[in-house]
Amino acid sequence: MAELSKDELLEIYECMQLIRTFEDRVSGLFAEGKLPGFVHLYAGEEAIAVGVCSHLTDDDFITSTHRGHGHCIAKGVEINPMMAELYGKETGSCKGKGGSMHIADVDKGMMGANGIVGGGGPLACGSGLTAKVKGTDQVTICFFGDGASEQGTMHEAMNLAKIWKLPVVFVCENNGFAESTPVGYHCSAKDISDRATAYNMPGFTVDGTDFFAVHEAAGEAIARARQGEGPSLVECKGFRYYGHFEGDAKAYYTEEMVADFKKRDPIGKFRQGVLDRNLVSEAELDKIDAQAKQTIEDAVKFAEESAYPALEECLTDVYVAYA
Amino acid sequence: MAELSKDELLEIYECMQLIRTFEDRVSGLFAEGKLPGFVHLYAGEEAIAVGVCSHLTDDDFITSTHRGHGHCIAKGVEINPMMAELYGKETGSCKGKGGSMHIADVDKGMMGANGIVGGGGPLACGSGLTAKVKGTDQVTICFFGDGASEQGTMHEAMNLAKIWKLPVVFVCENNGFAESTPVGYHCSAKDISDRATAYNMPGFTVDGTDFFAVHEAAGEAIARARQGEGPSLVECKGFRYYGHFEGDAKAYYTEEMVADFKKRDPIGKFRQGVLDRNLVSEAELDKIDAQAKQTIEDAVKFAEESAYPALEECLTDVYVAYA
Amino acid sequence: MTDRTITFMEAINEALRQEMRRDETVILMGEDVAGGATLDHIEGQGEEAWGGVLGVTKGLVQEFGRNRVLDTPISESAFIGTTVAAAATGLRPVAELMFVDFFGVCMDQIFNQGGKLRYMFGGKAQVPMVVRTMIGAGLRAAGQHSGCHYPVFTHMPGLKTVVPSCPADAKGLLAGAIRDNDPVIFFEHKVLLFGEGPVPEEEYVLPLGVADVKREGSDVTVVAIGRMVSFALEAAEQLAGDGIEVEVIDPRTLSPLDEGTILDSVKKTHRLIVVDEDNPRCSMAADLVSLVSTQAFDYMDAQPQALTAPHTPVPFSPPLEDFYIPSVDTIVEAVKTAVNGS
Amino acid sequence: MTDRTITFMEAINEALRQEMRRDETVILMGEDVAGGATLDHIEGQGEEAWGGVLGVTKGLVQEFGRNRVLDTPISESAFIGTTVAAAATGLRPVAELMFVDFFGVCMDQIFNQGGKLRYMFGGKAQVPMVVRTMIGAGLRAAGQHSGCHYPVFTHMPGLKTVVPSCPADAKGLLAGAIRDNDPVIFFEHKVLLFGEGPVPEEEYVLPLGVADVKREGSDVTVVAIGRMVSFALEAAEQLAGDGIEVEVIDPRTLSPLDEGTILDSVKKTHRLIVVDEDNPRCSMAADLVSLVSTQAFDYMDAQPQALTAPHTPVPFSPPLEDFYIPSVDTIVEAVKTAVNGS
Ligand SMILES: Cc1ncc(C[n+]2csc(CCOP(=O)(O)OP(=O)(O)O)c2C)c(N)n1
Ligand SMILES: Cc1ncc(C[n+]2csc(CCOP(=O)(O)OP(=O)(O)O)c2C)c(N)n1
Ligand SMILES: [Mg+2]
Ligand SMILES: [Mg+2]
Repeated sequence: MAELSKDELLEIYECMQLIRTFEDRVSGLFAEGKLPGFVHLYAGEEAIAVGVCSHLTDDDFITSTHRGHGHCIAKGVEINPMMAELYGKETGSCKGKGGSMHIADVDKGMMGANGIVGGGGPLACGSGLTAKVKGTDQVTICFFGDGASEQGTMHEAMNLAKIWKLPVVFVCENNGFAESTPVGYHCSAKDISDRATAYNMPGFTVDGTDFFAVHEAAGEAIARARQGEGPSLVECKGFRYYGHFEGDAKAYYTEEMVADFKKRDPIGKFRQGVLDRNLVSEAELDKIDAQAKQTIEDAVKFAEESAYPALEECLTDVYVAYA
Repeated sequence: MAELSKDELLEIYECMQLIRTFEDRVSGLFAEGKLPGFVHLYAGEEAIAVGVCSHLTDDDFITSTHRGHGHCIAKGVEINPMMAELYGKETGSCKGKGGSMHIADVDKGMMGANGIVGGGGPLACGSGLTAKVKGTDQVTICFFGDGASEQGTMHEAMNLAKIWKLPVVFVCENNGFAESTPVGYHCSAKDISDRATAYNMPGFTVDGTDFFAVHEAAGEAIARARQGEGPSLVECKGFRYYGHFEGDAKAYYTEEMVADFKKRDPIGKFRQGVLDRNLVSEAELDKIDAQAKQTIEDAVKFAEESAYPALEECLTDVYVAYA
Repeated sequence: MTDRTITFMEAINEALRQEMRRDETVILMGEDVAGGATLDHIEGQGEEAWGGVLGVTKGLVQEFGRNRVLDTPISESAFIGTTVAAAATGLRPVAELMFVDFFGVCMDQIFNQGGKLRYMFGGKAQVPMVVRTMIGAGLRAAGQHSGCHYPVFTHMPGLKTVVPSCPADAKGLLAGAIRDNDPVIFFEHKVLLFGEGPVPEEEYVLPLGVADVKREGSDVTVVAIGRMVSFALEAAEQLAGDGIEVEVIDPRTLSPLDEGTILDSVKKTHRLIVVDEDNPRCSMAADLVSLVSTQAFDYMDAQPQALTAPHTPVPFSPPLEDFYIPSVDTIVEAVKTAVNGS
Repeated sequence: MTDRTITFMEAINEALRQEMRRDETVILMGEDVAGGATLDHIEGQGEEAWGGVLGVTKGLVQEFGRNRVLDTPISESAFIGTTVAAAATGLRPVAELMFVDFFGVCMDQIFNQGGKLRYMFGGKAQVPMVVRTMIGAGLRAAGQHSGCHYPVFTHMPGLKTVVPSCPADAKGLLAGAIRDNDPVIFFEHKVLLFGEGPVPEEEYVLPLGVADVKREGSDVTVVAIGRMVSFALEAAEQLAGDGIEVEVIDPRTLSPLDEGTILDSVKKTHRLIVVDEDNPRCSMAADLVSLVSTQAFDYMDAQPQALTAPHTPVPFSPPLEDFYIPSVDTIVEAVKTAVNGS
C-alpha cells in the first residue's frame, strides 16, 4: 500500500463506503416495498470492484453482471441517476428503462450490468477489440461470478481474448455461491484461476476481501493488458452479506458463515489497515462515513422526487432510426 | 499390443481399412457428382475411431461430429445403409432424411453425426446420465475436433460431466485444423489436453496416427468411466488426407505436410507393426483389403439400386404423434 | 370440478410430484431446483436450499432425492443437451430453463438437437423431454427477464409448445407434456404462478393439442394466450353488461394448435380478436390471425384484430411496463370496434 | 441500370470492399473469412486460405489485412458479442455467422445484447453492427444447414432484418446495412449466391425499410421473400400468358417492413398470396397475411394464401428437399385459385 497516496487511500475508502451505504440503503428500500423488480446487492465485495477500478480512467471499459451497483460506483457512475434508475424514474442512468439489472453508463465506460450470466464475457472482447484496432491503450475489465465461469460464453471469451491478445482482464468474483449452489459443487476446477491454464494466460487467486491484494494483482494484470501483452484471469475469493437477491431466505448460509463474513469485512479490514499504519486519521474516515450516508440520502430524495418517464418512452430508443 | 489376440488385430485392421476404403470411394463418388450435399471425410484418422471404439460394445454410446463416417463404421453401423444414406435413399440408416451430416444408428449406440460443431458434448452427458441414473456400466464417448474445443458447449459439457462424475470420455480429434484455421491460431491452450486441468480430470495427448497409443489411452479412460470414476480427456493428434469437405481446394496444406501425412499413415503403421512382429501374415491383411473393397463396391451397388423415399416421407417422423 | 384451491405454482409442483411417483424415469434438473447441493447443513440433512428460483420445485428433492432432482451449474446448453440425449436413451427428463429469456445461450440444443433428432434419424429415436420455463412481463424484471418468446419455439418443427393459463390446466398439461413422447416446451407465466384456482387432487392428464373454450359467446371470438386469458375473461364479463357475448378461447398448446376449435368459433361469431402479451412481429398473434384469414376468410364479417405488446423490449419502469402489456380496456375497445364497426 | 453482370456472391464482396474502403472502422470477422491465419505459406505471403466457406469474402484480406479481416475460432457467442460491443464503442463491425442454423449457439448475444442494449441503456448507446448469415434449402445441406429462421430475428425488437433476392439488391442493401446505426441481420440465400445479375460498379446504398415492386400487375399481389421472388416472377410470367397480371412485391427488409407498399398493392389487386420458403408457424408468411388482414380486410376479395414449406425440418434426400421447397407450380395454382375462386 506504499505506492498509494493519502488522497488515494481516502478516495478508495470513500468509494467502498459509498457502495456499502448504497447497498444497505437499497436493501432497506426494497424491504419497504419501494423498489420494483429483482435487486442483487454487492455488499461484502467492495474491495474487488474498487481494488480493480481504482486503476482505471473513464476511458477504460468494464462489463458487469446482474450485480452491478458496486461496479458502477467504482467506475464513477453518478449516484443520483443510479438510485433513480432503481426506482424506474426518468432521471435514471438509463431513463428508468433498464433498472438494476441493466444499469449502465457508457460515457463512464460502464458497459452495463447484464441479466444474462456470462453475457459480459463476449462484450468485454468487443471493447477490447475496439481499443486494439484503434491502437489506444484502453483496458477492459470483465467482471463475472463463480457461477458464470460454468457458462460457455466465458470459455469462448477467454480463448478469444488470448488468441487475439486483447487488452482484457477477467476478474472472477468468487463469493462461493451461484444462487444457493456452492462453487465446490458447480465448478470442477480446484480454483477458478486454474482455468487460466486452459487459455495459457496468467491466472491468480487472491483474497477478495483484502483491498490491497486485489489492487496489486489487478494492477499487474491491467498493466500487462495496457502494454499489449494480452489478457489475464484474476480470481477474487470473497463473500457477500446479502443473499442472492433481495427477498431470498439465505438458507444456504449458516450462522458460522455469517459470523466469519463479519470478521473478514473488506471495509473494516481496510480501515484497520490504514489506521494501524497511521496513514489516515479516524476522524477523516468517520467524516467519509457521514458523507456517504448523506450522499445516499440525497440520492434517495432525488430518486423519489423524480418523475416516472412519460408513457411514450416505452416506444422510443429501440432503434436509432426505424422506417 | 500384447493383450490383443490375432483375431482382434485382424478385426481392427479390417475396420480401419473399411473406413479408408469407404472414404476413398465416397470421395470419388462425390467428384463424379453422384453424392449430394456436404461430405466431410475421415481418412487419415482411422486409428482414433477404431482405437477408441474397439473398447466398446453396442450398449455403449458415442456422439459424433460433422465427420461421422469413421465413427459409424468403428461403432459397428452397417455399411450398406450408410452408403445409401449418403445417396439419400430410403434404405439409408436414416431413411435418407439425415445424410452424411446426420448419419446415426441409435441401436448401435451411435447417437448421430452432428451438423453443429460442439453439439455432441452436451448430448454425451445425456447418455452418460441415463447410464448413471439406471446404474448400468455403459460408457459414452464424445468425439470432437480441435476446432470444437473453442465452442462453449464443450466447456460446459466437460465441467458438467466432471461434477456429476458421468461415464463419459472426451476424445479430441486434433488434426491441426478447423476448416483452414490452424489449431495454433484458434486455440489458446498449448495442448488441448491442458484443458483437463480446468475440469480437474485426467488429460492426455497421444499420437492419433498410432492405433496402439490411442487404444491404450482410451482403454484407461474408458475403464475409469466404467468404474464410476468419471470423465477424462484424451487428445489424439493426427492429420487428414482429404480437405475440410469434398470440393475444397486445400490451400492450407503444403506439399511437405501432405508428404509427411503419408509417412505417418495410421493404417500403414499398424500394418507394418503387426507384420514386423509376425502377429499376422501379409496374405491375411491383403485378403482383408480385397474384402473391404468388395464390401464397399457392394454398398455402392446397394445404394444406387435403392429407391428414393416416397415424397410423403418429407412429412413423417417429425413427431411421434401430433394432433 | 373440485373444491380444493391451490396456486398455479403448487399445481405445477403437484404434477411433477405425481409424475415422478408414477414413473421413476422422470427426473428433474435445473439451476437450484433443489439448491444447496453438497452443503452439509442442506444436502447433508436431506434438505433443499431453494426449490427453484421462485419455489416451484420446493419439496421434491426431499421425496425423490438428489439422483432425481439435480442441481446444475449455470450451463444451460450442457444440461438441456443432457436432457435431449437422456430422453433419447430411456429417461423422461424435465429441465428447467429458469427464464425463457435465456434461450439464447442454449437454443441449439433445444431446436436443432432435441427438435430434429427424430426426423434426421429417420424416425429411429424419440425424445420425450420437457423444458419448463418462465415467461412474461409484470414483475418489473426488465429487459432480459420478461419475454414470452413462444413463437420462436412454435416456429420450430419437432417441438411442441404449451402455455397454460390457470392452475388446473397447468397441472393437467404438465402431466400431459411429461407423458408425451416428443419434446415439449412448457411456458409458465411468472405473474400467473402466484394466482390460485381449483385443482383436482388426483392425477389427471390434459392432452396436448386441445384448446379450451373458457367462455362461450356468439358475438366475437377472442383467442387469448397465457395471462391474457384472464384479461379476456374480464373484458368479456364487462362486455356482457353491454349485451355483447364474447367467446374466449385458450389454445393452451400452440403447437400442435387446435385449429378446429378456433375456426369453428369464428365460423359462429364471424369476428376474431387475438390477445397476446408478446411482441407483434412473426408472433403467435400473427399466426392465429393468419390461420383464420387463410382458412375462414369467407366467414369473417369484421377486420380481425391483433392486440399485442409493442415492438419494444420490456421496459423496467413500472408505468412503462404496465403500458407495454395489453390491457383489459384495450380488449373491451377492440371488441366494441369488431361488433360496431370502426 | 448497368451492363455489368456479376454473381450475388460477388455483389456482396463488392459491397464489403467498397464500404471497407470508404470507412476504416468497418471490419470483418468470422470463421475462415480469410482462412489460414498464422500459416507461413498463407498469412506469411499476405494470402488467404479460403475467403469464407463458399468464397464470399475472397480477396478482402489481401486489400485490408488481418487487422480488419479477422479469422475467428468456432466461438460464435464470443465473436458476435465482440461485434456488439465493438459496435457500441466505435467500430462498424460485420460478423459472419456461417449458416443461420447456428444461431442457437449465439442468439443471446444477438437479440438480448445487440438488440436490446440501446433500449435498456435509455438510448445512450448505439450498435451499428451487421451479422451476415446464409439461409435456405436447395443445396442438400440437410437438417442443420438449410433453415431460414428470419422470423426469429424479425420478432425481436431492436434488430433489423434484410433478405435480398438478387445481386443488385444484395449490394445496395448490404451497404445500407453497414451504414445503418442499428444491428442488422443480413440473410444470404445459399442458392442465390451463385446466381448472376446486373450490378452497378459504383457505390450505392439501398435504404432499409423500402420494398421493391419487382413486377407490376393488377390482379393478384404476390409477396415473396428471398429466393421465392424469382419463383414468383417465373409464375407471373407463366400467368401473363393466361392473361392474369400478377404484382410481385419483394419486401427486401422484413424489419422494418414497408407496410405501405404491400397494403397499397392489395388495395389495388384485392388479392394476397405470400410465398415464403420457411416453415409456416409464427412465420414471415403469417406476419404478412396478418398485416394485410388486420389493415386492409375490407379491400380483400379473396381468401389470402400463405405458401410455405411444411412444418418439418429440411430433409436431406434430394427429391424430399425439392418437395419441401414451395414451387413455381404451387404459386401458379394459388394465383388461379385467388382469381377464379376455389
Ligand atoms: C444464462 C443465465 N442463466 C441463469 C441465470 C439466473 N441467475 C442469475 S444470477 C445467477 C447466479 C450467478 O452466480 P454467480 O455468477 O456466482 O454470481 P453471483 O450472483 O454470486 O454474484 C443465476 C443462476 C441468468 N441470469 N442467466
Ligand atoms: C456451431 C458451428 N459453427 C461453425 C460450423 C461450421 N463448421 C463445420 S466443421 C467446422 C470446422 C470444425 O473443425 P474441427 O472441430 O477441428 O473438426 P474437423 O473438421 O477438423 O474434423 C466448421 C467451422 C458448424 N457446423 N457449427
Ligand atoms: Mg457467485
Ligand atoms: Mg480439426
